[in-house]
Amino acid sequence: MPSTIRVRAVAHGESTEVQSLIQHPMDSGFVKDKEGKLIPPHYIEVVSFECNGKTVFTAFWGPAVSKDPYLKFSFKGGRKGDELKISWTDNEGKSDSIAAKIL
Amino acid sequence: MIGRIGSIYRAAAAAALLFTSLLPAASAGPRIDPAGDQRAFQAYFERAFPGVALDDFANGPYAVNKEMRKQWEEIMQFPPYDFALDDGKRLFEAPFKNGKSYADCFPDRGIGIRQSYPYFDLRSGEVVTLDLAINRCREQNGEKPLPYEVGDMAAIDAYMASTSRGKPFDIRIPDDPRALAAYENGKKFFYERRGQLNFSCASCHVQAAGRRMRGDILAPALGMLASFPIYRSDWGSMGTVDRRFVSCNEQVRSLPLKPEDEAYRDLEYFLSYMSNGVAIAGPGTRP
Amino acid sequence: MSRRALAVVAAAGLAGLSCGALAATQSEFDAAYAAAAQAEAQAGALHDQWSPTEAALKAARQAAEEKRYDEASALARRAEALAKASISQAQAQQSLWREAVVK
Amino acid sequence: MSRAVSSVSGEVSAGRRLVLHALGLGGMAALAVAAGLVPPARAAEEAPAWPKNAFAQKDQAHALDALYGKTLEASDKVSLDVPEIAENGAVVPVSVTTSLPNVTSISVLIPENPYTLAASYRLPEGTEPSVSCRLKMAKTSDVVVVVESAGKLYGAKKQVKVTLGGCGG
Repeated sequence: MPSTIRVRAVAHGESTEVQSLIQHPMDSGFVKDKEGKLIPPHYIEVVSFECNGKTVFTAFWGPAVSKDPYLKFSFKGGRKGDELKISWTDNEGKSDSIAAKIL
Repeated sequence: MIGRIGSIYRAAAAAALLFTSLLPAASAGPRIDPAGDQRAFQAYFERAFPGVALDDFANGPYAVNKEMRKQWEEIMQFPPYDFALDDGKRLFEAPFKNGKSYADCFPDRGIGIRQSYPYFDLRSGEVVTLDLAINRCREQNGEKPLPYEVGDMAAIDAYMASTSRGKPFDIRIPDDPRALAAYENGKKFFYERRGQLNFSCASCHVQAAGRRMRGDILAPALGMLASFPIYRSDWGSMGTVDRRFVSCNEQVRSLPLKPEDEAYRDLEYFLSYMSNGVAIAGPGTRP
Repeated sequence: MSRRALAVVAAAGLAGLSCGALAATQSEFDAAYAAAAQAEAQAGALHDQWSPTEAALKAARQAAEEKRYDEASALARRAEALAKASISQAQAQQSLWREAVVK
Repeated sequence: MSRAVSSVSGEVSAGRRLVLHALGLGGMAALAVAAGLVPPARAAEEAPAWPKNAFAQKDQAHALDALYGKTLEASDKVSLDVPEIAENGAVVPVSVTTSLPNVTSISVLIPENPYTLAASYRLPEGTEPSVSCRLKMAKTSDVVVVVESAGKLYGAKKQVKVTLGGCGG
């Protein structure tokens, strides 16, 4: 199974820019399916980013975050070749994680 | 039924053409002149959107509206079709049960060939789109055809388009009455008003191109297919050219045809030929 | 859409209203439905079926199955009017489309 | 470019009125913290939990109260970049950045959505006070961003028009 997480982390001098895309329906709970039944809410609640064992960013999301959510931020302290670990958990208790090298 | 009628129309057009070629002086309907049509078509859009480079027309509404372009540039920092692109590469490279693969069915092993589709197959006398060729490849190798509009087909398309980025559309119309008739049939489908709302493809994508229709900016028809398949936010998923044709027909309250219906293939042939010279930019994103 | 087509739609609407006052029978429905289906087939042959026509035919069949023949007959007449309008459109477009071509 | 990065000028004063008005409850809570009646928020190293209560609130005042319990003031040091007209309400790109120091969190609220709080980000020391994401908007609404800097809250807002889609492309 391919990972649900895509990440691009690039070091520019002191700062590392991180962009990620996660494959997730992010169902709001307000949309109906073809039979007219409400699709229950299903969304990522927490995404955390760790570099060298330290949390560098935490996202708390609700159902208003778009399908296949995107995120961009930057942090200081990462170097080329360092490992960035990303993990998410959703409201149904599902989760995924990935480790990526900073470019 | 529709396909058969399309054939009848085309047979008639082919006969008319044959008739005119036998009797050059006779005026048996307007001459079919794809090259002349293409020049006029491209000139129309160049006049309508001065300053938009030919290749940029592949980007549809983003080429002609600054506000939309800025949002698009943000979305393209990490485009939502990335997942489909990876799926498509995996599917394209996976061997069939008989050990062969898609690469064995296509020229240049399927890499960098998107710009040449659809083409007119002189042996079978019909327009062959990339999606039709993908399914024929599957069937020749004992695999079931894929559904046309979404899913794996869109993913394989996405991968094949991505290997062809930057290559200009290079659609050929052979000097054959059947090919010219297919072209003319596609052109007719494009300009004919249909559906309860009485719109043609051209009503929106030629006459009203670049204008706002409800929340959307209507894409110019020139270059429109160069960025397919597309991830549409409105769909929340990928879609092929067929999906777009079907949804366009539905929107004007016309009963859509079946994907890969002869009329849709002819339409794709016409539209792609009109865009010759526009570089492939697929997969793309749209609102 | 041609004026003639619009007139057909309007006339059929009126017919639907006036006939609604009398209780329709199954044979009346069958005749109305056959006429509508025939017109729709002709529209199909001209490459120009309308989705509202299909919807009206489907609703007519449903109403007839439930023995609501007044409603079923009115729906069939509506479908026939729509199909005839689409035929008029398609016939007019056989030559009109050339006027729209970019030159 | 037909849109400007916010958040100076008249728009801010309107934003301030709205936000301050909406924050009656938050103000009380902030006073309680200031008076030492309530312990200060989480320790720095503790992994924060998903703020369930804040995400369940249907109006801005209650969401902010549940999330921060502090008053908000408008600031021209908070920049919010959103489209004037969303190409599709399902995917509205939102970028926030600020020149304020010691930023510990950035939150985005959409008052016209069924639940106001859309996203809340926690920024440890060393993380730059800037974030981009894509959010859903049910209809035309303000987008309100809140930046927590040195324990205080600063905000900016901007309206995004959401029209019916599904026709073009």
